[in-house]
Amino acid sequence: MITEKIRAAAKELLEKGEVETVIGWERGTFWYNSTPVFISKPEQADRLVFDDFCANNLAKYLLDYRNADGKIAVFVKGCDARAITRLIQDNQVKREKVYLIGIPCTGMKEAPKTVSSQDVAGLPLLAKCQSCATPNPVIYDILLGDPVPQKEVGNRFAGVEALEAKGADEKYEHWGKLFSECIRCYACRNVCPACNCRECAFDANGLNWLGKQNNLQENQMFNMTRAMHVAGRCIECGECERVCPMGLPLMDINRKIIKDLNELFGSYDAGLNLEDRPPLGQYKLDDPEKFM
Amino acid sequence: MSLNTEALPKSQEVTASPEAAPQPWEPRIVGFACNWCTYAGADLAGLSRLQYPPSIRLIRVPCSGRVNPQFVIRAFQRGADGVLVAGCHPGDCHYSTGNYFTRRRFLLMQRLLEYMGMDPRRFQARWISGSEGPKFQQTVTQMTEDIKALGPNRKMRDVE
Amino acid sequence: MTQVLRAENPVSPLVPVVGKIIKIVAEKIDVKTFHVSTPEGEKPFTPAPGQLGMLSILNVGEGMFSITTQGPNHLEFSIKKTGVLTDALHEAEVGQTVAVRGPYGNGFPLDFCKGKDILFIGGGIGLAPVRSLINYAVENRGAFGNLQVIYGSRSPADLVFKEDILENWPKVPGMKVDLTVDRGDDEWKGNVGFVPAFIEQLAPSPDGDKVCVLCGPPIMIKFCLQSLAKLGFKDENIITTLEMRMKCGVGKCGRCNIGSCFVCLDGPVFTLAQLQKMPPEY
Amino acid sequence: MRRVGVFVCHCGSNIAGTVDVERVAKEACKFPNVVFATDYKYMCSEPGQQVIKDAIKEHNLDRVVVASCSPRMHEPTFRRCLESAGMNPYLFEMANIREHCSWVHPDKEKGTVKAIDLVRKAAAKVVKDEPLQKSSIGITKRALVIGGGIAGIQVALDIADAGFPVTIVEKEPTIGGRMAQIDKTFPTLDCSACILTPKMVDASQHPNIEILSYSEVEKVEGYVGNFNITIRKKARSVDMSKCTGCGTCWEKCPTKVDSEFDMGLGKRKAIYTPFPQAVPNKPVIDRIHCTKFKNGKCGICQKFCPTGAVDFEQQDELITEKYGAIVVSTGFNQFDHSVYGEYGYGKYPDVITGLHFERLINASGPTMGKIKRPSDHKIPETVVFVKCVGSRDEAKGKSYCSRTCCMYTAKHATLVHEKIPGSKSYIFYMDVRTPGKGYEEFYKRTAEEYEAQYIRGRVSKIYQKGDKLMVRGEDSLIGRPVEIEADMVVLANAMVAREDAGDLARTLGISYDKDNFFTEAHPKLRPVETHTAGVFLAGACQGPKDIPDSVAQAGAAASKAIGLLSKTQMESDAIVSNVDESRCSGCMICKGICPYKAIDAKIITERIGGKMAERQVAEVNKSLCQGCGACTVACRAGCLNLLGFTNEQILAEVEAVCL
Amino acid sequence: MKTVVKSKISALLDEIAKEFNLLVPTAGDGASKFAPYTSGGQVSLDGRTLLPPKDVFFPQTEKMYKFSTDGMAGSLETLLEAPKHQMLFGVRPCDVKSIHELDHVFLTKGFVDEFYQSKRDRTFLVSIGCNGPAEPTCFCQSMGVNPQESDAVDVHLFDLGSEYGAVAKSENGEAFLQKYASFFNEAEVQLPAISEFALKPDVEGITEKLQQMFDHPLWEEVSRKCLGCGACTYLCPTCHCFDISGRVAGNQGFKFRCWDSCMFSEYTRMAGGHNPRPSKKERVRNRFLHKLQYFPERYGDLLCTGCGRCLSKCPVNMDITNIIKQIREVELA
Repeated sequence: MITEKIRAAAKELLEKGEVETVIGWERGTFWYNSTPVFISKPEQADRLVFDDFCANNLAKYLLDYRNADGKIAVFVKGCDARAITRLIQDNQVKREKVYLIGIPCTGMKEAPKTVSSQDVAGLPLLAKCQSCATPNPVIYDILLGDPVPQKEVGNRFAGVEALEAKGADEKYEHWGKLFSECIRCYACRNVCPACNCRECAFDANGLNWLGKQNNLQENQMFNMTRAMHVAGRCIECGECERVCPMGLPLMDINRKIIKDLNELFGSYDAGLNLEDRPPLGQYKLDDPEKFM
Repeated sequence: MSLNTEALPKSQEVTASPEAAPQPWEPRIVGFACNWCTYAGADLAGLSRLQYPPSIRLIRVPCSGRVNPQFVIRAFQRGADGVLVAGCHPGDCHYSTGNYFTRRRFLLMQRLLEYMGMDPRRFQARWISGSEGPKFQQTVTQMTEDIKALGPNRKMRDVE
Repeated sequence: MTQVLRAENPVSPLVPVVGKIIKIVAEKIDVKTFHVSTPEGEKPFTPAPGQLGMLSILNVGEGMFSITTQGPNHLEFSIKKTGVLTDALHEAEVGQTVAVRGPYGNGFPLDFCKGKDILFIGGGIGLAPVRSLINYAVENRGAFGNLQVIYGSRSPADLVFKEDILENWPKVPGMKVDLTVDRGDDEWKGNVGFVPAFIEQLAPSPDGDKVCVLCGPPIMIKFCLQSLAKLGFKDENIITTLEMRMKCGVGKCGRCNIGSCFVCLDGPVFTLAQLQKMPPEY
Repeated sequence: MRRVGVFVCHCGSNIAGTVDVERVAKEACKFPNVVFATDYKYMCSEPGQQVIKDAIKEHNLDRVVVASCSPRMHEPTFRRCLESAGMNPYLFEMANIREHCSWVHPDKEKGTVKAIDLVRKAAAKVVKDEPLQKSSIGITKRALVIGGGIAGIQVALDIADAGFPVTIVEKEPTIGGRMAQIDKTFPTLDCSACILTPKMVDASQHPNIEILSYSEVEKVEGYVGNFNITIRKKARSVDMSKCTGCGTCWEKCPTKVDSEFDMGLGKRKAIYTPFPQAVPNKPVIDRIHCTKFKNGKCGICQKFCPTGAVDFEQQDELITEKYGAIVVSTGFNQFDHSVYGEYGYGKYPDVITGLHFERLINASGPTMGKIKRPSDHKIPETVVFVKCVGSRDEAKGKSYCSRTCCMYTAKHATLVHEKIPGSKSYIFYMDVRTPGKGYEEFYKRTAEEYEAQYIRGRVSKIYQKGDKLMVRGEDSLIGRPVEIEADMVVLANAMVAREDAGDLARTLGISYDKDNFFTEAHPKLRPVETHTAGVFLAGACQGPKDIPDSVAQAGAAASKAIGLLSKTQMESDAIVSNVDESRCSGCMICKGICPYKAIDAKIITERIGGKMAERQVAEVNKSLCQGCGACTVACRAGCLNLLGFTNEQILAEVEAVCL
Repeated sequence: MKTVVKSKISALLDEIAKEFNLLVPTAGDGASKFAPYTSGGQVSLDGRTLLPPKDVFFPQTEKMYKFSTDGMAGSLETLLEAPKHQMLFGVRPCDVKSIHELDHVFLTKGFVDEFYQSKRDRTFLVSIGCNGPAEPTCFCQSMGVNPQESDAVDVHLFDLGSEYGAVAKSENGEAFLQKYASFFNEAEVQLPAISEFALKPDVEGITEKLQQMFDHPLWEEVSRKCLGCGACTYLCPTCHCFDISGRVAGNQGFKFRCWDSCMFSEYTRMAGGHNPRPSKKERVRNRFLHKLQYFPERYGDLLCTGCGRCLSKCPVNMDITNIIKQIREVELA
């Protein structure tokens, strides 16, 4: 049903020449892998699919189409749409050059342990979808299907609060062990729509913010600096945690920043509407200064 | 990256300062001082001969808004036992809005450092104006005592 | 076809030995030639013409440079000021400690060149790698046929190795040196014009299986190849050197690959024929 | 490799006393890139600077570190020294081993270790310094004077005489300020109005001076030489062009209100000029008390106005003008001594302040110059003066001495003696301070010829007894309490800053001290400048002072402003932000951070993948940028760098200090 | 064939740990990797580890030499200390082949990398065979690897269900089996059949075909979805690209080598800014051509042992087997 709508929409857009390319998902290696696909001809539209494994956030691919002549169509779930809003706010994507096809999303599933078991229903939701606060896209040109009811999401900061309650050494032990696992493959940075710099500060060879070695200190510097850089920009799409080969709980860091931002500077969720400006890009005269 | 991690640094605080060392251990505090207020306040403390422990090294920046949270992490990495970021009182900033951003950045940064396991007393941010020499003296003295109690910093430190 | 010269290496090929700058010759405003030898005054290693060496200032960085020539107990590197390391080198003085490792790369195919006439073409700093072969040919004059050097630079002030090109080489029997500059000045008596045009003007004949060794900025090489093709030079007889980012220098770190060959190990010297077979990714 | 020279200063014994300077110089030689290090008694002295110049030539140094006092003091000095030695002045760093080291750390060993660290830090930073050039910017040859008191008028006149247009912005309906309220001026007792009003008239008639009375400064943008200032011309409800100042309106106006000018002792109408010699001599309608504005009735003044100048519909007008220099001369307030309940001010009408007394003795004052008690208008026989009310009193008032009370109290005693034959004056004092020319002689005459009784002691209580005021105090010279029956008591209140001084300072971007007086750039060396280039100070707004000092400061501030405006081009500082366009992604987060609106987007075209494409990047307007660096932290990719305080330099300092 | 019951393995490991610095596959919290053996610790001998054994010989960060400068003078000292004898126990055949391929790179072609060699010569390899795909993404069989047995080791253990069949593959292996003979008993064994692989890419003649496909539009299509992160290269047992950099603190400092990825954007960027592989297309193409064409041309083996790690952890499911299939389907003019 949704897949047919998707294919129809893509075919129509391409036939009418309204868009140059359509970015969606297609079936990957196994039935539980869906992978991004870039369609430019109507007949390719039948490769498109929308199932329980389309976890990839397609928004960031628009950065590769900055100099494209025509418009680009992209399928956006709830989280992806917030990423689009952020990319527009960061002047990396022009709204008029993008055609957004919104898909209300009921949450994506974990991959099964074995290939054979075809039962989808039994699979648990991805961690990032369990605490999803925006199943319906906030920005779109057309919406395929009617909006999905907002799920009752528990306290999304539960994990953070549990960690905050620990003592200093316990916390250092916890993060120290995790960060020494990090292999600095930068998958979290390259998948993140908030990390949309032209060239990352860590890649500039002149500016040695970060050493190339892989030890605990450089990993701490990388992860903490990235947390501060995406502060106010992270839309909690959870992709960084999903793609980390070492399974590090990166959202515990981003959610801590979001919790603090809300407590300190007033409630703010990134990417919900176009007019917002990231909290660190502005100030109020009566900002708190507890420890000043 | 399994095998060759340097031994994870012992994270418990060394309470008593090591007596064996001939010189009693002097904490090393890196201070970022805004040129118009805190640096002037420190100058005033000097002019008025207000004594304070020689543990702080001030780095002059045009405005506390120039201090990048990454400098603070780098300082701890390279062995600082404490970091102080100080600037003008909100409203006094020579560049009118510099310290409003400092306030936001370092309110967030201190909580992140604390969340990562760093003892909050090791990172301080203060408003010290050009005429508050005594406040500069008290801040440094207080911070030195706190950090002496905490002992040398082992966390986030390059284990060479 | 490329015979490989290897010098033994005490420890890992990646760990340099300590050396010292014993002499600095300012070729022109942004090019200097550094004479390097070990603290004991010997040659760190004996390279073949056309081979490379990894030169570094310990607390600055490491870079791969062609060894322009060598003396009995020193190596010479001619280096243009382009980056962090080269800046530091240009500000260094005689006595500065450096670290050097090598030799790397395949060097010029000496056997292939022996007994033939050789045409050397250099553009700007491109003359540096070629000079190692020229000096080798001059020392073993008998082993080679006629030698001709066509060398051009932007202006007379930009000419490098002035001592060689103006005094030494013209005196060598059977060796001709033709110089050109893009823009002359009032004292300049020689030819004015780009190297490719100058080649066509001199029209050296390709017969006798003459070998042509060609180095210079990519844009110059592109047009020179056209001129040489017009004059009938065969692809296998045209030799050039490539420049890539190199880290290990021993074909292991995977950085300087063009297709399956590593510029630092299988190059930097390639014949035009080889280049045409390799993917155009350099 | 860089060739760095390190020069350690003894500063006489200021540094050498508690820091082993020879050892610091010796250690400095071991730092990377340092090729020469020495120490000298006085680096900032002429021979000291010569040592630097010689060393630069002899060792062909390309960078210099001076370890001495605070860069806030001598950085410009040493930069000029480098320039004269033919070196770029920005290849230079200072290590503050005096204020931050020798003066505050008595332990010589630890002080020396810290000094060595500070020199290592400076050497590490100087290695990363790059030569910088100042860029030049145009100057608007026009000055703005805020506050039209005697100081403001004097500044305006001096600048105008130098040929530059000046605008005076005065909050009150007329210029003249505090001095207009005063009767006589010490020590020569010449009449204040006689020396002030000619100046006011000169100012109003000077072709180069524009007076905006009843106006306030709303917003200040821009920077030295290019200030854009928004001024709010408050609605006078009188059309200045039509009004001839004939006075019919304020004669006919039925509403009487306490006159602020007369400190509440006299009355004025709802439409009024504060005092007869007002400049501009055009009235203003007090919209709070005028019945027309309260309930729409009346409007008599409009009816009787011969030229129809009264216009109730007039609204505030905001104008924005460009100025090159600003002089602040907003004057002072009198200390509100209600905190001294024991003096009974407010309860006893006959306990008045110095300014009230000035209005009483003033010929154009409410009592036509006759000293009458405000309670029953009787001529007082015995007058008691109380000095240091609010001054030199950290507990309830101000810690500082207000400098002028001793002299004007002596003047008041003299006038009481002259105007009321047979009267007796008592003056309670702690000390008598007569620092000016002819001041001591004037005080001597008051005490001797005019038999003013000086009692050394503080007044503990004043209370009413019948129609007399009992002033109880203590005479510390004879160690006995004293009680005097007085008809009237005059309190010499302290001079304090205007209540809105803090807001004005924030608007101007200048700093102010704990008493809200504006902070001068340097108490001894730059008393009339502020840290904000292009903003100067004159008069009591910078600190308590009398008329001669105010006028002297006015002349100094005017000369500073003239010095600035006389230049055709002004060099803007080289410490500005710089964008690496190849790495900037055009997200423009920096634009919202910049307080000076110095950053804007620009479109560049470049060849990407074979075809030309346009891209937005940030661009810093070097003349607007003041070098605060807040944008550099907002830029995640690190493409924005502050020249002179680059990320690499500060990181180098952090690493050197943690070694 | 000598066999050992699986239940006695931990006892055997305790013994070995006395003599060797024993490294075993562990699956504790976080990713599974080879880690020093602690008796009673978490040893997981089924399935393959997520992190390959390559960092036993080629660590992610490895100091090469330290130096000190003093004004213009300077000195340096190599930091090459040979590790105690170590044993890598429980390596899968696909990883054994990858180690063999790393040997090609680091030990041949005229230069020997001592840092690698010093570790490689002191490591006793014990491999365990698989009877089928350990993970759904395994495809070693199609890449010329016999999942049940590997040869380039000291001792190989066949997985016979409840016990292992041990075969010595080198003299050290023989000596090892003698030494620990008490743990083994002799038995006739029957190798179980190898179960079906889900992924069976056909690599026949792929190197030759790729030689004419440098400018084929396939690479543009394939590379679009790649994010340019380094996950595939850092998890790949055969990827060996490294960078050399240094750290300076005042007058002291050291030079180290660390893993680098050809997928990073600044990998081939030269000082002047010129970059022969500026965009994702060149970089993705280079990675697959290196594995399927350049390495075979140079060393004779495909630089992919079919372990499937890149396939399982790629954020966008970039599938080398699918790309091999697409290359196969391309008809050259």
